[in-house]
Amino acid sequence: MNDQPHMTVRSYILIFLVLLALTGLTTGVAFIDLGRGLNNVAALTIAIAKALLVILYFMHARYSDRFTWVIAAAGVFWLLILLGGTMDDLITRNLLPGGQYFTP
Amino acid sequence: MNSAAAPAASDALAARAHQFEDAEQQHHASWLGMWVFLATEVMFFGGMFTCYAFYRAGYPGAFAAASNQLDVLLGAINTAVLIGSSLTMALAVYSAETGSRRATVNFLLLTILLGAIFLGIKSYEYHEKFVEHFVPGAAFRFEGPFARPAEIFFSFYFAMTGMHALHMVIGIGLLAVIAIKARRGRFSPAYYTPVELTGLYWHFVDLVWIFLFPLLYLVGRHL
Amino acid sequence: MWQNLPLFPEQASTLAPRVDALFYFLVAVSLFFGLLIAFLIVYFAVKYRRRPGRERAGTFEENLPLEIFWTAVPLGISMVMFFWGALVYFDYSEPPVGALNIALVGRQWMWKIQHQEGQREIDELHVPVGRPVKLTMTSEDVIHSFFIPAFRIKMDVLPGRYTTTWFQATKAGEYQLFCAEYCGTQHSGMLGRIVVLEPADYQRWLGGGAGGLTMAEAGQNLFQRLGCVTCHRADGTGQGPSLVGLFGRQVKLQGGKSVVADEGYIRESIIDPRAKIVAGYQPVMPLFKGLVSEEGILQLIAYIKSLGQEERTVGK
Amino acid sequence: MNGAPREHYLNVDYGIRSWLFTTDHKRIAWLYLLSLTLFFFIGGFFATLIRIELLTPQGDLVQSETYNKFFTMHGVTMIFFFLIPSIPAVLGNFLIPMMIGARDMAFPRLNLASWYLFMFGGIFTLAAAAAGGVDTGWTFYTPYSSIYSNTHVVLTVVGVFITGFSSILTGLNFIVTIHKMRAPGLTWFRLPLFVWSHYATSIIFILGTPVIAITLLLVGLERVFHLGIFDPARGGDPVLFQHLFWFYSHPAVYIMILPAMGVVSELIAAFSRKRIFGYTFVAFASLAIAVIGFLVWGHHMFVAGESVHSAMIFSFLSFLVAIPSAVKVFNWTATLHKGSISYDAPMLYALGFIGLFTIGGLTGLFLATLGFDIHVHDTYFVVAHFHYIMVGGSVMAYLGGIHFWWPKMTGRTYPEPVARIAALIVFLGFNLTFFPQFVLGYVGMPRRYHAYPPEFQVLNVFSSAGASILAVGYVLPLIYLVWSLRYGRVAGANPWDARGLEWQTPSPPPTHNFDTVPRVTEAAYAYDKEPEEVYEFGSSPSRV
Repeated sequence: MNDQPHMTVRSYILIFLVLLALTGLTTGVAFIDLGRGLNNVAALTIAIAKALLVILYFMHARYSDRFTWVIAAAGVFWLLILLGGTMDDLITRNLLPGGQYFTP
Repeated sequence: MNSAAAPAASDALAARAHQFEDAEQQHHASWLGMWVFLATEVMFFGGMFTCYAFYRAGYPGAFAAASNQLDVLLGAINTAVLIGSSLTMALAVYSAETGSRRATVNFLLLTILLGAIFLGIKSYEYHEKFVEHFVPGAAFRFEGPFARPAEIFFSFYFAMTGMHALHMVIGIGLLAVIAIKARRGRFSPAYYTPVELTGLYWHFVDLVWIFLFPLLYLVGRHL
Repeated sequence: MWQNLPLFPEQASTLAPRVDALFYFLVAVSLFFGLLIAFLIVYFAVKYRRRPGRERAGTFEENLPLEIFWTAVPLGISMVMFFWGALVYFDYSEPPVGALNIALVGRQWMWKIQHQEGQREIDELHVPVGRPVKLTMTSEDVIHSFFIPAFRIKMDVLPGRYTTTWFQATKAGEYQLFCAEYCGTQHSGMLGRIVVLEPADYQRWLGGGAGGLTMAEAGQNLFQRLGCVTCHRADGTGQGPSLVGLFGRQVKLQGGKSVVADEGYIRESIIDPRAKIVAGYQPVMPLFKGLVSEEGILQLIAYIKSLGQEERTVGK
Repeated sequence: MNGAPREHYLNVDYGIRSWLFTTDHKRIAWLYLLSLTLFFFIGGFFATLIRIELLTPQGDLVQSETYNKFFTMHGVTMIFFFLIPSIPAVLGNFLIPMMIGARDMAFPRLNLASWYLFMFGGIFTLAAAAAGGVDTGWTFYTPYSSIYSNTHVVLTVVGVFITGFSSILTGLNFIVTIHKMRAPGLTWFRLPLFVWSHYATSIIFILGTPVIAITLLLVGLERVFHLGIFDPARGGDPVLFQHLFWFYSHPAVYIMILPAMGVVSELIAAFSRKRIFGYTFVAFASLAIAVIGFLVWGHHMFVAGESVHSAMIFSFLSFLVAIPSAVKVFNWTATLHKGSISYDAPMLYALGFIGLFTIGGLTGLFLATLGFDIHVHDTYFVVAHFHYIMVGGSVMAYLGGIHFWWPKMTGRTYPEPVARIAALIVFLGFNLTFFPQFVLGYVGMPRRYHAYPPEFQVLNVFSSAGASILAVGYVLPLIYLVWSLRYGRVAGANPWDARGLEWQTPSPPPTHNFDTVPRVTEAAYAYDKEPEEVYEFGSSPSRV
């Protein structure tokens, strides 16, 4: 697939530095109160950004065929199915069909 | 499909399995096989991440209190070490791709070293938890209001980082085997699939840690 | 011969006829499609059997309208099934307000039942006919499941949590109670009897009880004995919040969230008080896990309910 | 053929080493066939004990502890050690490379490793059974399995954990093989439906199995290290375990049925001598079942304390997953129209499959209906439903497939008359065993009961009577198939004159399957053409 290397040493090191910066960022941001739940969102977004960098550039997904993307996406999507179904049950645990909470 | 010359050259080098038409097909098959395997690993760790998310939503206060007991600095350093090992791994694959044998071996050894450092820091953290009675089970002590849910946090802390560390140990074993083979010149620009697949595996283990670090260490630090 | 070959369970609750109607509809649809497929297979198998002059098959390979037809029709029918099933499920899952509230504790291989008036029963439940009965259930060990075939109701009894189910008996008599979730060695021995009495007989049965304390009174004694009264003073001057009118009210917690004070909240606050701390109070309440039994907690809840329950209509 | 017997994959090498260290997908299929048959009869043995126990209301055969171990071992052995690997590991392994014109699987050594993992897990589970058994039910519900049961839960859980990886490796092998190693000209829509259904099954192998691996591992850890992950007394939630367990275990029932559907598609086409009606719809129905199958697990927990909101969502999605199965049944039936049908034993199994699978599928709709599931959840109605799918569906198709491809695997034909009788016995015995259980369930007999109220006895006696007929029906094939190995008529390359690529090479096939690389020019099931028009065996010899 990748007949001649797409990535040069320089670009690897660049990605490495960006990843380090993002690690520092996520650690720093964690100590600042961003209000209602935004901390979790920030931590997750940065983690996803780092993950994408590693997948695309270090794992050469960017230069491989579409079916590799399908496999990677399937793994993530199925995890979301598991997460979604389980958390949906937890969140709506004492919700009546009409949307009010159980009160006997 | 690359030129006809390449497969002939690689035929000689690679122990091309008889069931494949040519080396290109075998390489791509191994590449797909590895990615499918990594999808199973995503679901394997995914089970634990689901449990973690479930209990964190159930006990937000307890998970924040328990997470604050972890040492963020060590966590951050470990993340940096692991990202560094990802870099050296990628450079190892790059050197194998460009045919510089010595660079491949050196980067592989560097990756093993960084992995070992990570495990060293991790075992020091585990020792710390042992000393502070945070190991779940009979000896678990946790002052403050959240003793019960905190034990669940630490159960998953050990389960997830333990499983991750186990995958690191397997990774280091793989790297050692590949490094020996590389030193014996078994790889060439036309056939370096084992190095590439080990790289994929190693980057996946780094990926898991990229999510573990914020989920375990950075919970409720801002409170 | 036929009296011990039951083909239909007894209909003894308001839910039973509705579930049976749904069942007959499902059976009718299944019979139709099952027989259709069986008939077609046999018919084609005979008509197109391989015989001299029919060694080769004709062509019949593709027909988009037919495919769409037999995707849409099953989809339509299953949506009817889903919708009808959901309607029955809504009534099953929402106990009517003002139902007779009975506390049930399941433990490995017996059912312990407490009536509000104080009667306690093991593996038996006396209820009046014609009145809705709500069961608040929990387990002391593993998961059990409260199943009365004649009433068509079943609900798992989970440890560490309350689950509720309800029924309204329509026929006096005795009905079998099963445990339907595998719970160990004597799972098949964890049986019980539901005795449905005419209202007059029920009152006589209630009166005939040992004249013990009602659950609320028993709860009050526990409230004193465990020392709750020292902190939870009625006028709110104690270290703990006043519990008057607590039941069913929104409670603001530390950290801004607010929760409805239902039975589950009160049980959790007794077992592990620091899990949810009311805003403006210190987490000083000791853990009562292990100090008070499941029945005791249900009695405390009955007592707290009796402390002037704000009338909360359930959004009807 | 000069005097020396033609060399093929069975006589190319002899001795235990040639079997235990083979990487030939056909020999690995045989290894699986023998071990699966062993596990099938172990599971069947426990089933017989259960049926004998239930003859009397008070259960006179054994104590309740022993009965609980019987149904647990019946469940664990049959599901994890027979049904899940049955068709993929035996027929899939043997046929998929041949059907797509390849010499072997993409990763032959992984294929052998898959069998070793399967046996290694099996040894653990049999050791647990020998040491005293496990009594948690095949579902291992916590907190009973993690705290209250004092039987060999950890040993069994480790066994199932290890065998899970055998499924993962098989799935991985299938996906890569089907993608990368199809013969020239064999596009996706020319593939036999057998390959499509195994591709869909592999998606479930890959994305479902790891979740049960981690779940059972957590239960094992909780038991060994006394953690409180699923223990409500220490903050855990048993319903979370059920979510994780059923996330795999519902798609697992599609792992059991999809390969069976693939086999039936092949049998219906072969014995009607006609293309499957609506080929693309049947192919995509397999994929739809595999994908939507992952969204419906909550219908196992309608009364388990699941929220009303998610119960409704799972009920709705459960009806959607039933549609592709219905489409398949309609398409099979339509295939018979204008066919040229013969009633050989495999066809009897296939037609039996369609009938019984239809009943199984329709009763699945009963259980997906919220209002009715409350009444029949955890009763014998559920037992009857899943036996109609697993035994009426998957085992019937497995037997049909074994009979259909037996000549290709062994070079011998089985005795047709006794095979047809055996198929009828299986069909009759099966219905007598499990149809009464629908009534038992509706009348309210709960599952996993060692003793039951006397009014249920008559139906249970019918069921036990049926079970004995079914047992006879299953023993017969074992006898005459083994008999046919030595005395069966020698089968040519294509005894059924079928159009599958696997029939265009001698039987038993040579180790490398095809002497020259085949080129495919027609879609599957081209019964209106001669094999020569469909497959061109080119000049370039397939490299050995």
